[in-house]
Amino acid sequence: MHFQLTDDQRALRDGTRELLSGRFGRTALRAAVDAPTLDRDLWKELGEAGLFSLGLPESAGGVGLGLAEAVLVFEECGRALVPGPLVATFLAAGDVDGAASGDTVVTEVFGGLVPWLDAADVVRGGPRSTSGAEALASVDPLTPLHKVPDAGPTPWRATLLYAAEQLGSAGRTLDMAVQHAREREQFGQPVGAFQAVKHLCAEMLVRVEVARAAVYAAAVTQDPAEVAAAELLADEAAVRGARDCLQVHGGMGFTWEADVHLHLKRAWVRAELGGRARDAEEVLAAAL
Amino acid sequence: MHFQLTDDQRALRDGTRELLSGRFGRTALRAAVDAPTLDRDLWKELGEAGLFSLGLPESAGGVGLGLAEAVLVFEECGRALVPGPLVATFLAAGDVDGAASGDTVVTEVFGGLVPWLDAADVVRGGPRSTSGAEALASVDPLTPLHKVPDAGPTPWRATLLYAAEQLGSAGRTLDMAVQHAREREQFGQPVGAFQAVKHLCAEMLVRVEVARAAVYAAAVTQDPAEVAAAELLADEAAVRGARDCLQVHGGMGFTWEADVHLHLKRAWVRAELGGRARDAEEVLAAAL
Amino acid sequence: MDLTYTDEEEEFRARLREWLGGVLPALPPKPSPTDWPGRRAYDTGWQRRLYDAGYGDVHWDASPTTRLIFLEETEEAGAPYVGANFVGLLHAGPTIAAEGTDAQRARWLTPILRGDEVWCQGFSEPDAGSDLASLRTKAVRDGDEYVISGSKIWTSHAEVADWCELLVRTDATAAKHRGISWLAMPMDAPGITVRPLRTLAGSTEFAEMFLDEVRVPVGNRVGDENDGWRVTMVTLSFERGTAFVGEVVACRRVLGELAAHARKNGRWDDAVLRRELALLSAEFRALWRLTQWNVSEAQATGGVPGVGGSVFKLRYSHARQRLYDVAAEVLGGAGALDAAQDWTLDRLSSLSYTIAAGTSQIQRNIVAERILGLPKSPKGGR
Amino acid sequence: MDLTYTDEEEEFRARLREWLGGVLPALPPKPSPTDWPGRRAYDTGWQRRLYDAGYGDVHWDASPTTRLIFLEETEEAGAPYVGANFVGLLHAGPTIAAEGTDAQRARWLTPILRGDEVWCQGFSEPDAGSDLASLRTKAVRDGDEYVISGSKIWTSHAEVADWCELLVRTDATAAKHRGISWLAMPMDAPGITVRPLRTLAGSTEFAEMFLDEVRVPVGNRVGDENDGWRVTMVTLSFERGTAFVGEVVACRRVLGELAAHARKNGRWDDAVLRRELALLSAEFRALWRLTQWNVSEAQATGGVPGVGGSVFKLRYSHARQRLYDVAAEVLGGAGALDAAQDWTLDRLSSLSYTIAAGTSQIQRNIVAERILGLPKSPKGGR
Repeated sequence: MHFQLTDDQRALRDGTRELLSGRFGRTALRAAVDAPTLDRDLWKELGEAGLFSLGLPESAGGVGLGLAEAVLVFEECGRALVPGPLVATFLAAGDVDGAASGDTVVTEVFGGLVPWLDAADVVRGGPRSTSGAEALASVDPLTPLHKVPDAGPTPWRATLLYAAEQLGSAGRTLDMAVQHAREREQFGQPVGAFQAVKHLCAEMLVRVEVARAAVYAAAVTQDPAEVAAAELLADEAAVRGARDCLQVHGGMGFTWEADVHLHLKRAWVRAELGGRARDAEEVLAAAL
Repeated sequence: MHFQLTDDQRALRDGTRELLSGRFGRTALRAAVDAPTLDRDLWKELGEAGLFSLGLPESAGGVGLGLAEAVLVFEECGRALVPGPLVATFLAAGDVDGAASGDTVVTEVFGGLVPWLDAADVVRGGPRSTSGAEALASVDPLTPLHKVPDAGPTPWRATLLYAAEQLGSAGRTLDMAVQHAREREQFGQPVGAFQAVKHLCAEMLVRVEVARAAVYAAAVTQDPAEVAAAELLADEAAVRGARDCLQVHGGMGFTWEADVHLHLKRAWVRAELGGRARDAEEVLAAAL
Repeated sequence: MDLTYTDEEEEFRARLREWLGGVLPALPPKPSPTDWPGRRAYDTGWQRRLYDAGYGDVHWDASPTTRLIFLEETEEAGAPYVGANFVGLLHAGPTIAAEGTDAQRARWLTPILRGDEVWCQGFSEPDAGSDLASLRTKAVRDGDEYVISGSKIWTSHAEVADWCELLVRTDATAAKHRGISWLAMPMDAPGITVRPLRTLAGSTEFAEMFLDEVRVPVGNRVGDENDGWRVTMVTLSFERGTAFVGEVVACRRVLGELAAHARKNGRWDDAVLRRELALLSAEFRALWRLTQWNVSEAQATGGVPGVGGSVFKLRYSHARQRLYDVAAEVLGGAGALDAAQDWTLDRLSSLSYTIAAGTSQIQRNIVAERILGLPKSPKGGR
Repeated sequence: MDLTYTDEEEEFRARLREWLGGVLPALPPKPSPTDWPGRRAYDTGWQRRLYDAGYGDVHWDASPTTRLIFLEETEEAGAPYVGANFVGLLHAGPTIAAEGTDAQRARWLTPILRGDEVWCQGFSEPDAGSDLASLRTKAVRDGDEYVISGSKIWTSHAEVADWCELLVRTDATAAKHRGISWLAMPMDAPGITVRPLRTLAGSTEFAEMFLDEVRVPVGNRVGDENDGWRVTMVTLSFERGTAFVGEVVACRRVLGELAAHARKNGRWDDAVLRRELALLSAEFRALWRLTQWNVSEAQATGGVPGVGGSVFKLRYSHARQRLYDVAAEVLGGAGALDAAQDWTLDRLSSLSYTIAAGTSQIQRNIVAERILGLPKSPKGGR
């Protein structure tokens, strides 16, 4: 047993983070918010970097990595709030031409919702035709949504990858909260010196670390109950993390300019796309 | 509308508190813990003070007061942790000879449980005979319990009076926590100067005040949904109040010598006797 | 403990209800949220109607119970909110009434009550945050004028206000609470720039305000120079007693709507969700009773509310957030993510409740120190 | 990220499991909780069996993963707990091993591993509480002895211990962390009075210890004079990595029993309760994985655990309390109030988890300051 990242995994995570911070840093993120169309150049670059193909065997142009590696990469995408139907395209790699390379944008129906329908080349899952899909005024400025009547359960691999994104987002809002708490002064000292703020941040970290153990373990074991646990804990870490981050930021956290709302809204979206909480709870209950 | 205590109500509350602190102060409480038998002298004195009869018309030897006054008196009993089947005896006054005066000790079956069965002269509610009642190793040293198979719902007046006791207990554990926080020094200052302790105490107060509004209003309106709300909020205030009080006390709160566990255990007992939380929730849901 | 209303109060309620029944259907349509002149006209028009019908001063002169009834009835009838009149009616007006000179009262009060003039609030500053008293907007005396420079934030209705109640630092050397003054600043004075501030809900009901050597007559100062903090605190606490009456009534209505919606879409059968709704029902029932308790107390003590407002705000702000989280569960799936749903926007705006007007952390300090008498932390322990 | 065990580890597990299967049925019956000599004999007898079978030093010499397997298997097999050997095996022993002289190691270590000598811990004091370093038990040098007076609290097994690892103040003038020394005190020294301390669960597994001019040879000091705080901290953090392995395994077993019980008594049909059980299942699954994560990290860094122990303890102590609250719900009514139920006693004892060995408040400070690097509060802000 060695339940730690290998050197290769560490390098993959660091490389992904570096790629994304260069290619989709804060300026790009805010530009995407102002003009929320799918950036196909970025998509192609992600494909070239192997983001969609990493699970494919080398014979199919991939690198033959497993779900554990996918989870690390999706965690980074969650941190960076990369927009687009990443999960669906990843899952389509190998099945849909061009998905692995980033040439084809694939979306999928998850829980009666279709993210990025208009931008996608291929739609999978759900009803045969999405011609009756109804556009939603999506709460998340970075995720256009349509709804379709048919709402099958989300496939477990998608659940796991969304959980990985939630984990990344939770880690990022923790970092944002801590940075703000170190820098912002009130009553003559950094707000992070106040025990109330300190303890909010400490509980955020605890939620992140617990969710991390659950998500990584689910990727390794691929056990349905472990996936369900990962989903619930990662959703909680992301949603409550964003809210606590907002609270630590005070009034500034309530502005459109602060990034924290982007994390919260996306966390809400992922929580729906990743599968219903009640279903995950019943999976866990049944396994008891 | 004047949703405040009248002068008479204030006098009743203060008088009851004075009576109980004289007659059942800390020394008497700890003596009762060491020898948990029902003190019939105390019972008689409570009867003489009008505790059981206050709701009866003057023609029946009472003072013709209402449930609002009863709630104030039971709140004080909860503060002082007065042992014995107070609720059952109060509800029996007028129906059972000697209950009003404190000469007869009456208990009642609530939720399949009978408090103080061996000490009682009369048992009401539940199955015809309590000969099959099974003694329980009661978690509360001040409430002997038997269980009987038949578990009808607790009558709403009993629910309300137990909620009033819970409210009193919550108020008392708040006072205990605040006193400890003012006096106990750690790291060179009173622990109450630490924000974490301060905020625990503040939330305790908030729960007490919210429960108080609910309990008093339920006594005035006698509306089933308001009684259900009072039950839930008072149970929460008492149980969480005792636990937070324990936390504020640190290790000393974990000892038998500290009174805090007596409040917690009694709060657990009252929560069961006062009616099932799930039933109260369904009453509230149905009223929506 | 009496929850029935007096005959007089019931008559007031009946009269008001009847009047509302007559006047509301005749109101013009609600303007769009981004139409600031339209919103001003709508809100001040409503205030003028209230004034003409004798309800204009209900926030000032009526007893707390009467005010409670007024707020309960107008909310239940779906009457317009106080809107653009908020600062004038509930902050600046009461401050001027309590602390102003006769001339100041004569100049400013009636226009507020008649809906002729709109006020905005210039208290918060970007660098001050929760530590309001550390504000830095500077006012330098020049003859019989103050010359003011600095910036303010979270100013509602700044675009259409006639006046701004402004807190400025008139003595930079004094302790932070001691060098502040309260001024009435005309919003057409040169040097004022207003820039809308977008919230996370996408709305722009707040603004930033930049002041560049704005000149305000010394005669516009209410209260003594450097006494502005006390002047302000009187008003802020004055407003607490009944501040949330309408909102609690509204939350109870929303809760009923949620239950109806859940019964229709089948989520009602989910016992976990039903439980959440039940607990919220207990919560808002109790908060309504707590409101009546606080109002009765204010009535008994002559209108001076205690720190009970902090207790209420602490619990209410979290309950409101839970309410709209549960709303998202009731809507479920697509509905929970649909920004076209009112409940989604309310969910977003509820996020400010644990921050605005004193964060929950600050409220807990207040409750612990002022009600429970726990020791003030030394510098660093707040 | 590898959750499979090496062949070597699997062999260790299989061998251990087989040995446990043989030895456990032959154990004497468990003594009553109040029979202290009986408990000592039972616990040390078990340690002697472990020692003879080659498992005596698993807490010291084995790799973190081997220790994890040992704790997992013994818990699952229902083997005795470390019990009276706790302080010797997990606190005093490792301290002496790391900081003692050759002579000290020779004198004290083997008797611990063989179950010949029992140690207790004299760290906590009534007036110190969370601020352990403010301890006041005084040791005055008199020739080659220390003369010790003061009182200790929360001392387990004091009634039957041979030795006490004692923290004393040897320099009253130094800063509080700088004047402390670590001593091995023989429990038969004159001047020691042990008084059982009753917990809220009614049990007496802890004691108070009063020291009245107890004389201890200077040669019993481990580490330098006044360096006892550092000596102690090394051991305390050493123990954190795998401290809760057995408990997490036990909690998962209890959770399964709760589900089985709920299925039998019908409460399983209550969706709200089923949800609570499901969330606890997610919780303890994750805590088990977090344990494996921490153990793997300790293995990689040579056995030095980080502050990750605080993260684990924070979450685990609250999860354990929730577990037994839910147990009360599963039992329901009379069952929830029945002190004859193991789950009721476990519920009571779980209340100490957020307090003992550093309150949750202290743990949050540690996490915030040492992991997140948030500023240390000035005096008053802790």
